[in-house]
Formats: sequence, structure tokens, C-alpha cells
Amino acid sequence: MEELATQVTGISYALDTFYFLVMGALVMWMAAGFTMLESGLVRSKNTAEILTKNVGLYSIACIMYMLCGYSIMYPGGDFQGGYFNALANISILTGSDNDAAAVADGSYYSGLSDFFFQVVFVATAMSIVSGAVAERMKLYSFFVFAIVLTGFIYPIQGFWKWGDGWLNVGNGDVGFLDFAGSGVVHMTGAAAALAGVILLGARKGKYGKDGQVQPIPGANLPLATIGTLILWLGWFGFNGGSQLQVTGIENANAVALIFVNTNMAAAGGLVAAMLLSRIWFGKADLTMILNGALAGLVAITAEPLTPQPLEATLIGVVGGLLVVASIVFLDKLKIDDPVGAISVHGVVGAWGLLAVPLTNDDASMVWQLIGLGSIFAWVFVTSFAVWFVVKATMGIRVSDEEEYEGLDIGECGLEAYPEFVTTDS
Amino acid sequence: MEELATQVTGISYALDTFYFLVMGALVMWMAAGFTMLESGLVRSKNTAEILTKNVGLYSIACIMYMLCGYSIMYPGGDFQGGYFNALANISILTGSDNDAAAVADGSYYSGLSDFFFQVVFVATAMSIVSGAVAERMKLYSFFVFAIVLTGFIYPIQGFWKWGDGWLNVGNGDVGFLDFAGSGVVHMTGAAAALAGVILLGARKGKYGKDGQVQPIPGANLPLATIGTLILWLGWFGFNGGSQLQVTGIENANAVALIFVNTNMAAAGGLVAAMLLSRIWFGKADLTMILNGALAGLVAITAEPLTPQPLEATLIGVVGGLLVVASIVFLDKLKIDDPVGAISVHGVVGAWGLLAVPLTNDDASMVWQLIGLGSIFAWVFVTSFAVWFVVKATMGIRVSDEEEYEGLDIGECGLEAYPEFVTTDS
Amino acid sequence: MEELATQVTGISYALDTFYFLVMGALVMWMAAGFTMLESGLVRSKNTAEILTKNVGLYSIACIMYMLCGYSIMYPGGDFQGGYFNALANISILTGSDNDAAAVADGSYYSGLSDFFFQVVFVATAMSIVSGAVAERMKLYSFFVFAIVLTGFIYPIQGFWKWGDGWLNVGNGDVGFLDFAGSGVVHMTGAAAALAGVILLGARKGKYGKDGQVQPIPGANLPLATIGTLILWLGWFGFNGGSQLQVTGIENANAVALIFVNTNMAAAGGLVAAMLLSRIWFGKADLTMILNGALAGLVAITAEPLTPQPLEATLIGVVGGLLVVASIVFLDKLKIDDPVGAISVHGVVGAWGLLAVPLTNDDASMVWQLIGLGSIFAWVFVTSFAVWFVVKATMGIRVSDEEEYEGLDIGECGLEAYPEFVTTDS
Amino acid sequence: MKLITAIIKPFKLDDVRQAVADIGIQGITVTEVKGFGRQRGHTELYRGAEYVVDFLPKAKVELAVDDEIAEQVVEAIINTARTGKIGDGKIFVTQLEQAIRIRTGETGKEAV
Amino acid sequence: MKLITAIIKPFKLDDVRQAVADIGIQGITVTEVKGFGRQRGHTELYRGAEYVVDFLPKAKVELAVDDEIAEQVVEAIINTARTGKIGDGKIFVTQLEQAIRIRTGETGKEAV
Amino acid sequence: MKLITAIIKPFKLDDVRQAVADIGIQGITVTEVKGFGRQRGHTELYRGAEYVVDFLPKAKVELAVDDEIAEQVVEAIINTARTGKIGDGKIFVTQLEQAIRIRTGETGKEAV
Ligand SMILES: Nc1ncnc2c1ncn2[C@@H]1O[C@H](COP(=O)(O)OP(=O)(O)O)[C@@H](O)[C@H]1O
Ligand SMILES: Nc1ncnc2c1ncn2[C@@H]1O[C@H](COP(=O)(O)OP(=O)(O)O)[C@@H](O)[C@H]1O
Ligand SMILES: Nc1ncnc2c1ncn2[C@@H]1O[C@H](COP(=O)(O)OP(=O)(O)O)[C@@H](O)[C@H]1O
Repeated sequence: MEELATQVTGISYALDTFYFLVMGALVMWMAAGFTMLESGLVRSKNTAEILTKNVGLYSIACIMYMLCGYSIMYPGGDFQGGYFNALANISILTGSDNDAAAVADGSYYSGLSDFFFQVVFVATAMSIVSGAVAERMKLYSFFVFAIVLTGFIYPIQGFWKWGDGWLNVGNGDVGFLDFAGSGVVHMTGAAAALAGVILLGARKGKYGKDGQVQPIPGANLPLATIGTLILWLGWFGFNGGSQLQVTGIENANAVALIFVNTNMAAAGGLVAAMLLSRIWFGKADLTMILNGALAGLVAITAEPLTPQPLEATLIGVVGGLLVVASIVFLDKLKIDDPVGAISVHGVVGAWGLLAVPLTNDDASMVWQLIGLGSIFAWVFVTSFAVWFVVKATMGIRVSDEEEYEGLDIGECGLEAYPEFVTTDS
Repeated sequence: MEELATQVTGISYALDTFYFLVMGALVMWMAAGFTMLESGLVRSKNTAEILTKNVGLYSIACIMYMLCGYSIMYPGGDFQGGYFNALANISILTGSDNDAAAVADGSYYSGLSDFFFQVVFVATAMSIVSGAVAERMKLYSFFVFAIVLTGFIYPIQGFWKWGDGWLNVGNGDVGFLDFAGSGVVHMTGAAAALAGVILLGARKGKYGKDGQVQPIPGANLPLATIGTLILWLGWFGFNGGSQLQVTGIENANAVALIFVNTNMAAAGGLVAAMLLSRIWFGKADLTMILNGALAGLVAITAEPLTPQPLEATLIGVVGGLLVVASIVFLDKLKIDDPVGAISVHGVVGAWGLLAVPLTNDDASMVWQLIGLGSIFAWVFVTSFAVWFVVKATMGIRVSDEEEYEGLDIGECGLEAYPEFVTTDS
Repeated sequence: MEELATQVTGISYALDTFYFLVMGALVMWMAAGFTMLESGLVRSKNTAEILTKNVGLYSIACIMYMLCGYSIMYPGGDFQGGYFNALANISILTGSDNDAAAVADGSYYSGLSDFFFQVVFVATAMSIVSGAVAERMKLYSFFVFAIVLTGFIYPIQGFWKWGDGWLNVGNGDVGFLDFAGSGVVHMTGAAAALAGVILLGARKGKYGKDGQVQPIPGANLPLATIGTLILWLGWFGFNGGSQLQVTGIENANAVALIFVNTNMAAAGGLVAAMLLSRIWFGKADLTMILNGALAGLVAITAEPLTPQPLEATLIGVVGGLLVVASIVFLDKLKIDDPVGAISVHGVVGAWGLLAVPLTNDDASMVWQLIGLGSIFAWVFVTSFAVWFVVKATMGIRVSDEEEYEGLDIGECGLEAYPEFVTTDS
Repeated sequence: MKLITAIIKPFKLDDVRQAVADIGIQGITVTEVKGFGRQRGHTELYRGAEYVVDFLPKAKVELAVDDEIAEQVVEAIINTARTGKIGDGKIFVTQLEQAIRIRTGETGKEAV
Repeated sequence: MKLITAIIKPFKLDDVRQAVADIGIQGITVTEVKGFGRQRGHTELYRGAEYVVDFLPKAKVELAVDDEIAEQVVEAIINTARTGKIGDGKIFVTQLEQAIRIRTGETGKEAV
Repeated sequence: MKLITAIIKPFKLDDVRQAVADIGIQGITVTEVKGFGRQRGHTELYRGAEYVVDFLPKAKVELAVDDEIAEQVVEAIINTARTGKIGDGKIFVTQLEQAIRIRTGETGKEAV
């Protein structure tokens, strides 16, 4: 009997850990999604560089989060209020994990599986930045920023909510909810990107003398499309894994509902962006459509569990409409974002946070606004400061000649498509 | 003791649900496979449009199946014989799922996980159509058809077999078997495609004045190849998930055998198509080889569980031979199918159905033919009618100029590869 | 009670089987990774051929391993010392699997799931070869070699270690460890590749008259990048599945640690290669960076379980540094390897084996060297012999004209990118 | 000898090739070019902003021919390349001082 | 008539087009070419080995113009295409015997 | 001055460049073109149907040279581009009225 109970506990622990690892692997796969999406939406002469940026930032995020980010964000019981004390809590480096006693005590999955799941989230946040600053930023300046964001800026605000900080429900009368990170992950990435873009300026030639927008088409739309579909797949892990546990009827049902809602929100966002694009511009602009699907995904991320599937679809629809409008609007403000990252993850991330109270009574609109505002403010201000320092020291923008010639030659010394004849652009 | 039993039930339920969701996610990934396959096999000037079609149809399929398809196909106990009564059964919209009582009653996975798994199947069926009508069909006419197929045509025949309708084993002396849908999904897609292609006609320039075939090579074979490999991977979910349950030694063994057989059939189909192509044409025609692998997969889909691995390989081999012959033959009939979808999913889908009795005694050849014939007739006739109405009202074919210039500009307003210099074709 | 115990056993068996199948599917996905990586690193005129090679070899590997490879490698209890007796043990063909009695006896997952997991490993080993001999080898000669390697050469050395042969710990005082196959899989592939490359010679124009290296840039770096990210994802299955079991707290923790270490080693390898490339060449050479990530993965494969995450990172770092140096060095020796496979899988595979004793006391440096040497010697010598015979009979190298014109036309009769204008190279 | 350069619509290339081959021209050289002229390009759209792709793909056909048949060749090109719609293109004729076949070193009439 | 052929830096193409349009030239034909000249190409790096991409992308602009305005056109091109840096390119002028508009059959001045 | 236009096999381009550079030519302009001639293209196969890709990739080399060295340049090209096999290509020579270096405005001999 007791033996059986032990066996059952071992199975339950294994299932939750395995579920967590599979979900984490799906989120890791999102790195490939961002990489392809961005490499499809830049010009061919900047493609090798954006590829380098993406694989580089993922690796840097993993290393920084291991070295300090994770312990800042999840300081655990020993946390006394000081963020940097948290650096002491580096058990992740010693690879210790739950033993039978800990499991008996209620730990239902491997601590390392938690680390794995969390680390791919940081990388996601950082990936958002790379698209927005594409085609003009210095490679190594970008990496310096990546170190700071993934090691410090992200974990600190992550701690506020998920690390049981002041924004967490249960701490007093807090009613701020962000299930899988519309705010903590997506809006964070967008806020950091926005700060960077403001200091960096638009790509040469993007805005004409009289302010009109001069489109700079992305070079390879099949890549942008597979990137979007990779993200869509990975998002099942992103949201589905955020339930943190699958065993038990309720948890299993929850994960299933999250999968369905995540999928429906993306479908809704895509169709909405397609129709709006058709009505507004007269054409089915594929890049807008892809952004619409991503907007649906971002929108449902803050609360994929309380809406019914039809509601989830509508939350996605609003996301899809918003993103199209936002992209056009930001261009009017001359905020040049080659892939639409700020609109998809920032504007729609905010929408996701504000949509939570519509279906979840535990959230209050006031607290959602507080959460939104404080995360945005923290990330934007600190990021601005870091970008500013980097700009003042290393510089953040390549020379005009390098921008004209393409960053591939300048930063990577090679071309992404060396044999293909391209028109100069 | 009882507590332990409850815990075990919770784990079992979670494992089956989780398995179902993972399999479903793999099938969702097939959407990316079709998208890449098709975007690699059309000309560059029609690439953005086929990408738009694929992501659009997936989203439409999800929405329509949620709104009515699922309840038509699985009317449940309340079903009284009238298809449209089924529309009442829309509990999916309210997101209710199995509670402890239902689980005690025998529900072993989340109902929503079932919906998730099913919805990605509909999308698969519809994806098959988009390839066959590529490079000449109007975008929005296609989407109108997608609404009807995914909301009505597919679910009704799906109900016949999987929704416990008249084609289901157990209903009287029925001996029709279609494990994962060689007929219900693949041949359905192909029949709808065939009806469309007949009304649509061939691409300009595909057949010369004296009837000879003038090849129109696909623009990007690496994309076609990764599309095929994505489909191969996704098919483990497609067939493996159709076991519906993994817990218990027998189920687990069954899922393992399905994985092995699915893989072997694809390998067999690929090698067979390669050798036949080598002997017949003198060259290893990559596009035929890729179709061969898909043919192997379609062939084994009707029954991946009773064949031994070696038999599965041979079923795939026959599929691979058939598909090459079928593609050449359909071209003789001037049925222009840019990606070979009708051959892969239709001709080989039929072969899959007919191969079931070879290894499974529960199926009878007569009933396989009845099933094959009735599914094909239903889908072909209704699809033909719908295409016909769409043609008479909105039109289904773009103008000659638009076809010449490419659908990307006409339908999407942009180009898939704007910077790359291409030869006019 | 007994019923409950049976149920629990069924769940446990199902979870381990399911875990194994999911891990196997991830490894199968690596086939797509190699395919994309290689198709991105060759010239456009050889792209269709390398795609054909990759999908073909995967299929051949599956068939040969089913026919005889698996039973040679895992002869089971009946094995009497003669390798070819093993051919008798072909229960895989009859699809029998564990019954309740066998499970009671300790079989904790489906035998077919084991076959599935193993078969994708062979394909991995063979994939390594195709990259190194790219752009000049005859297609069918390559396939002949694939038959021999996957059916015989690989399984025989695989038996030594994993099939409980003379290299396996527990057999006397053996202290050779290779957890997931830095040696058994990766170095094996590299040794076979090296033998082929030596007999094949360098691509025309790769080395100038005075020995200087004349780079032949790969045509499509986004493909190379997504290939690398696919491999990265698949590697979680490769290493994570090699734990063979996930149930139980210890196993679950082990799998989680393996995921984390695998990820960290890749990140470490990538960053190390990037920095070395920056310092040495002055630029962030993307192709080196991608090889760096793969090197990290190969390095950790021999022992992903005993290092702490930080140690895993450092093992990856050394791999990343080694691979850059090795690629430059092999070019000095005029060993022409278009994708760097020999460096990534051979040189770094050896490093992986030698790194085991650093963190695992069960391994001895002497035995690691014995294992390394005997695997390398066996594979290199037998492969050399096979290549030699193939060369003497069918020939292994295409004619100079075909090499100049590209293998796509010569072997496949079509072009990978027929519409795109490319510069002649 | 004359060097005849014709800028034509790309889809007329096969017909033109056929027509000049019928007259006995054995070789031509074709370049993909972008034409700017009275015929306008098309409008594209990207993320809500329109822009004009103002060139049109054209094929430039170059033929070196003997003086005697130059006129005939020009006629043949006009007849086959003409659609009557704007953008049909231009033919330019220049004097060719010398033509040499690299393989044989033949010059003049023999070379083309 | 004259055939003016200008090899220019690609990013100057729009300006040149504008300038000649201002003079009344209604059509031009542009080809992407590789230029080798005093201006050097750049160095690339691939897997540790350097190599020189020794050509530079240039745009070749061809215009058939009436004799009278030929000089003016050449001036306009020089003025707009000049950056003063090495690699600005060349202008070549040849005699054009005949120009024909395919659509109408017009020749000479009317054709260009 | 002369404008020398050579249609050659692409893989001979480097040799030709070297050869004319040795004579002192400092600049050339190269275009990728498709050649149709006595040399036939190859057959491709797609999904069971054969078709002929009937053009061959060729490199068109254009050089503006001073009259005095024109012949020498033509010789050099012939010597290096010749393989003796069909398809070696052609050289065309036309009279160049004027050549101008955009950067400096130099004309004639100085410009090339
Ligand atoms: N003066 C010119 N010099 C060189 N090329 C020209 C000239 N005028 C026209 N072209 C070429 O001819 C093509 C067709 O000219 P266009 O004015 O559009 O119509 P049409 O041939 O009917 O007069 C242009 O796209 C351009 O390539
Ligand atoms: N003799 C020539 N014949 C043909 N094209 C030439 C000649 N000389 C130069 N060019 C072209 O002009 C371009 C610019 O020449 P270059 O010598 O680099 O600088 P610049 O124009 O300042 O003299 C070259 O890239 C080449 O395309
Ligand atoms: N009359 C011509 N006018 C323009 N280009 C020509 C002419 N004849 C041949 N060419 C070009 O020269 C190339 C070689 O010609 P081809 O007849 O194949 O062989 P060869 O050079 O040995 O006579 C052709 O591919 C074509 O580009």
C-alpha cells in the first residue's frame, strides 16, 4: 500500500515534470519562430545579422538567467525584501532538486523543469526587442542590452508578480492577474523595444521628407509565415505550461481549455486582421494577417483560462483589429518598427491585461492598470537608461554607409543569400 | 485507499488528456507543413497568396468547427437523426468539461482536448484543397468554400463514421474501418479539391496545344522539403492520437506500434517513389519523392495498428508507386494539380481504405468500398455544387492578367520575395 | 487494491512509453534540422540534391535498421557472441510487444517505442555524413553507403556499448561511458564522413594553387539557422530520451537536469564560438556561431546528467571554441567539409567523451580513450573499405562538368530555385 | 553588320525567338531589364502604406545580324512583339564594326 | 539619334531618372550590372577565410535620345550621378542608326 | 574609341578580366545574360514531364577602350575565353562617340 502510494507519487511527479519540460521545449521553439519571422521581414542585406542577433540573444538570455536572473525573480523563502540579496540563492547552479521529502511536502515537479520553463520565457521577452530595432542597430550594443534586460530588468519585474512580490494576488488586496505574461513577458519586451527605437531613430528612407511612409518590404514572406506558425505552436507551451500542473481532473481540463482558447484567439486575431486589412486597404496584406494571429495570441495570454472558447475568439479578434490600427498609427508617429513588435506585444499586451476582468472576477480593472503601468514604467525607464548609456559609450547605430550596404557585411562579414541576385534597396 | 484511487484516476485522466493535447499540437503543426509544401511548389509570384490562403483557411476551419462543425459531427446522445438538430449541442461554447462524476462514469480525457484534436483534423482536410487549386483561384472565393466545407460538408460525413453514424462499426453489420482518416480526412479533402479543379480549369500554359504537359516548376524546393518533414512529424500525432488513449499496457503498445508503422510507411513510400522515378524518368525527381513519403503516410492512416512494421512499409511502398503513376496520369487527363494533392490524398487515400482488410479482419472489402464510395460521392457532389454556386456568383478564377502577373500583387498587394530577381515565368 | 496496482502499472508503463515516443519524435525532427542546415550551407545549384540525399538517407536508415540493424545492435538474451546470429532476433518484424507478464517482470516501456527511439538515432548518424560529402558525391553511391552504415557498421559498434557488448560498464571492469552518443552516434557519423571525404577529395575550386582557402559560401543562411534551431530542439529528445525512463522522482529530476544542461551547453557553445570568431576574424561569422551551438550539444551528449548547469555551460564553451579552431585547421589540411560536420561531430564528439570523467567518477579516462579509439577505428576502417569498393565499382564522384553545372540538374533533373536569378559560382 | 537591340514584353520572348530563328538567325542574347516608360508600373501595399513599383520587367534582346537581313529582322520583331498596347517596347539599331566568333576567330558575316 | 549608356551607382538611379524626365525623356531602360573598376569591392569572411567580392553593383541606364538634347541629357546625368567619390561611373555615347516604337511602328525622334 | 562587347562563358570571366587588366584596362562592366545559340541548353524534368531549358547562362563583358588598343583587347579576350567548344561566344565592336567619367567629367581616352 505504502509502496503503491510512493509509486503513484513518483508517477504524478514525473507526469507534471514531463508536462512542464514538453511545454518548455515548445516555448524554446518560439525562439525559432521569432528568428524566422524577423528574418523574413527585414531586407536581404540585413538577414544574416538578424539571425545572429536572435540566436545570440537566446543564448545570452539562458546564461544570464542561470547566473542571476532566476534567483532574482524567484528568491524563494529566504527573500528578505532586497533584490540583490537574491543573488545568494543560486541553487540552480548546484543542480540540487527535490528529494522524496520535498515531494512529500508538496513539490509536485522538478525545480529544474521550472527553471527550464522560465528561462525560455526570458528569451521570448528579449526576442521581441530584436525585431523592433532591426536593420540599424549595432550587434554588440544589442547584446550588451540583452545582458542587462535578461539578467536584471526582466527578473525584477517578474519577481513583482510571479516571484510573489507586491503585485501578486494574495499579497494583501492585490487583484492584478497575468496568467502567462501578456504584461510580464510581452509588454516587457515591447517597452524595452520602444525605448530602444526612440533612441535609435527610424531606418534611413523609411519616412519621406513630407512625413509620408515609404514602405520597406520584408524580403522573404515564407520565412515570416513559418515563423508565425512556429510561434503559434510554441504558444501552446507558453500558455498551457503556465498552468504549472497537469495532474488531476481539474488541471487537465484547465490545460485543455487553455490549448483551445489559445488556438481560437489566434484564429480570431488572424481573421479580424485579414478582414480589416481587406476593408481598409483593399488587399489581404499578409504581414498584417500574420501580426493579427500573433496579436490574438498575446491578447489571450493574460487570461487563457476563464474565457469560454467563443469569448477567447473575440478577445483575439479585438487584438487583431488593434494591431493593424496600431501599426499604422505608430508609423504616423514615425516610430519605425520593422516587424510590428511594439504593436503586437505592447499595445495588444496591454489589451490582454485589461481584458482579464471581463471574464475573471478575481481581477480588478484598477489593479490591472496598476500592474500595467508599473511594469511598463519600470521596463521603459530602466531600458531607456541602459540604451542611453550604451549609446553614449559604444554607440547603438551603425554608420550610414553600413546601413546602406547592409549589416550583414558590416557585422557578420558574410551575406545571407550570397548567390541570389537582389535589387538594390 | 480511496484517496489514492482518486489520485490515480486524476493522473490517468491527466495523462490521456496530455497525450491528446500533445498529439493535437503535432497535428496543428501540419498546418505549417502544408503551408510550406505548397509555398515551395508554386511559382514565386503566387507565394504570398498561397501563404495567406493556408493561414486563413486554418483559422476559418477552427472558427467554423467551433461554431457548428463539432456539434454536427459529434451530436452525442441527444442526436435524433436530423443533422441540424445537432446544432443545439454546442456545449463546446460554454466550455464545460468532465467533472469527477463523468470521469467515474468512464470519460478518460478532457472533452476539450477532444475538440482540440478534432479541430486540427478539419483544418488538415481543408489544407489539402488549397494546394490543388493554387495559382489561379480567387482568394475570397476559396475562403467561402472553406466556410462550407469545414462547417458542414466535412462534419456531416465525419459523423457517418466517427460520430457513430451509419458507417460506424457496431451499427448493425457494418465493417467499414478508417482508423485515422485516409477516407474521412484525406480523401475528403481530395474529393473537394477535385471538384474545384474541374470547375476551375488548368493554369494558363500548363498544357500545350497538342496536349503535352508543360511543367511549371515550384519555386523553392527547400520549403517543399521542410513542409514534407513537418507533415511527417505531425503525422505521428495524426495517427498516434487517433488511438484516443495511451494509458494501459495495450494502449501504450498500440501507440508505439502506430508511431513505428507511420514512420515505416513514409519511409517505404519515399524509397518506392524514388526508385520508380529513377527507373521511369531517369532522375531522382525530388518533388515526386516528397509526394512518395506523403503517400506512404496517407496509405497507412486508415489502419496503422494491425499491420506489422514490415507490412506497414509495404503499404507505404504501394502508396509511393501509386502516387507517381497517378500524378502522371492526372496530367494526361489535364487535371492540373500543382502540388499533387489529389493523387496523394485522394488516390492513395482510397488505397489506404482498401488496404485495411489485408491486415484487419474486422473490415470487409465490400464495406470499405461502400465507405469509400459514399464519402467520395457526398463530398464530391456537395463540393461541386458549392464551387458551382460560388463560380456563378463571385467567380472562382482570377483574370488572365492577374494570373500572368501573379496572385500576390492582385490579392495581397505585395510580393513574397520583393527583392529577389526572378525570371519571368 | 490489486486492481489499483494494475492500473498504476498501466499508467506508469504508458507514461514511460509516451515519454519515449515524444522524445523519439523530437529526434526524428532532427532529420529536418540536418536537411535544412545542409541545404543552407551548400550552393544553390546543389540544393535539390542535398535535400534528396537527406530525405532518402533517413528512409533508408529506417528500413535497414528495421530489417537487421536493430537486431544486430540489441541481440538480447539469445546473443551468443556471433554478430550475425543476431539476425535471427527479428521480433520487431512481428510487432509483438510486452504483455502484462513482461511488464510485471520489469519491462517498463513498449519495446516498439524503444525501436522508434533507436531508429531515429541511426538516421542522425547517417545525416552527419551527407553534409561532409556534399556538392560532389554521386547520389546513388551515397545511398549504397547509407545501406551499409545503417544496416551494419553503426549497429555493430552500437552493440559494443549500448547492446551490452564489451564496451559496456558492468562487463568486467569497463569504465567507458557515453550517455546519449557523443561517440556511438556523433563520432561514428564523423568517422564515416572523414573516410568518405578523404577518398572523395575537395570540391573544385575550394583550395587555390598555393593552398589558400577559397571560401564557397552557403546559399541560404536562414535555412542553416532554422536547421540549427531544429537540431537544438530535437536534442532535448536525443539526450532527454536517453535517460530511458521518466517515472519516479529521480528519473524525472534526471530528465529535467538533462534538458537544462543540454540547453546550457548549446548556449555556451554558441556564445564561445561567437566571441572567438569576433576576436579571431573580427566578425560574427554566423556559420561558425551555428556550428558553435551544435558543438555545445555534441559535447554534452556523452554525459548530460552529472554536470551542474554551470559545468554544462563550460563543457559547451570548450566545444564551441574547439569547433571554430577545428574548422580552420581541417581547411589547412585540405579536408573539405562544406558544413563542418567532421569538426562538430567528430572533434567535438571526442571532446565530449573525454569530458565525461571530469564530472562522472564512474568513467575512467583510459576507458574513454579505449572506447573513443575503438569506435573511431572500427567505423573509419570499415567505412573506408566500403567507400573504396563503391569508388572502384560505381564511382563516388560526379564528373567535373556535372559538379560545375550543379548536382541538381545531374542527379535530380530539376533545380531547387528555378526562378531565382543566381550569380554563377 | 548591325546590332539590333529590342526591348520587349517578356512574355513575347518565345515568339520573337521563333520568328527570328525562322529568318535564319542562329543566336541571340537576352537580358532581363527594368523598363521605365509611358506604361506605368503597379501599386503595391505594405503594412497599410502604398507605394508604386514604377518599373516593368522587360526583356532586352540583342542580335548581331548581317546588313542585308537587318530590316527583315526588325520587321519580324515588330510583328511578333506587338500587342498594340502601351509598353510594347522599342527597337534600336546601331552599326556594328566587327563581330568575331571566339571559338573559331571567324569574323563578320560568318561570325553571327 | 544617340544611345546614351550610363553606368552609375545604384542609389543614384532615382535622381537620374528624375533629372532626365525633367528634360522630357519619357523612357529609359535599366540593367543591374556588376562593375569592376578603380573602386574596390569589399572583403567578406566565411568560416575563417577571407575573400574579396571584387565587383560592385552598378546600374546601367540606357536612353535613346534625339541628337539635339543628347548633350543636355549627358550633362543632367553627370550632375545628378556625381558624388565626387571614386566609382561614380561612366557615360558612353554611341550613334543610333534607327529607333522604332514597336507598338506604332513610328521611327526616329517620334519613337523615343 | 571602341565599345567592345564580349559574350563569354561565365567561368571564363575571371581569366578574361585578368587578361584585359594585364593590357592596362582598368574597368569593365559585366552583365549576366541568357544566351541562345548553336550550343543547346539542357533538359530538365519535373513531375514526370521533360522540358528544355534552352538558354545558357553567359556573361556579357563591356569595355570601352581607346582605338589603339582595341585590337589587342579583342585578341586577349579571344585567347582567354576560347575553349574550342561550341558556345564560346561572340565579340562585337562598335564605334564609341564619346566616353565620360562622371566623377571628373574627363572625356575620351582619359575617361576609360
Ligand atoms: N528613350 C528610351 N530609351 C531607352 N529605352 C526606352 C526609351 N523609351 C522607352 N524605352 C523602353 O521601352 C519600354 C516601353 O516603353 P513605353 O513608353 O512604356 O511604351 P511604348 O513602347 O508603347 O512606347 C520602356 O519600359 C523602356 O524599357
Ligand atoms: N573601360 C570601361 N569599360 C566599361 N565599363 C567601365 C570602364 N571603366 C569603368 N567602367 C565601369 O564604371 C564603374 C566605375 O569605374 P571606377 O573605375 O570604379 O570609378 P570611376 O567611375 O570613378 O572612374 C566600374 O565599376 C565599371 O562598371
Ligand atoms: N547573332 C547573335 N547575336 C547576338 N548574340 C549571339 C549571336 N549568336 C550567338 N550569340 C551569343 O553567343 C553565344 C554563343 O553562341 P553559340 O552559337 O552557342 O556558339 P558559338 O559561340 O560557338 O558560335 C550565344 O549563347 C548567344 O548568347
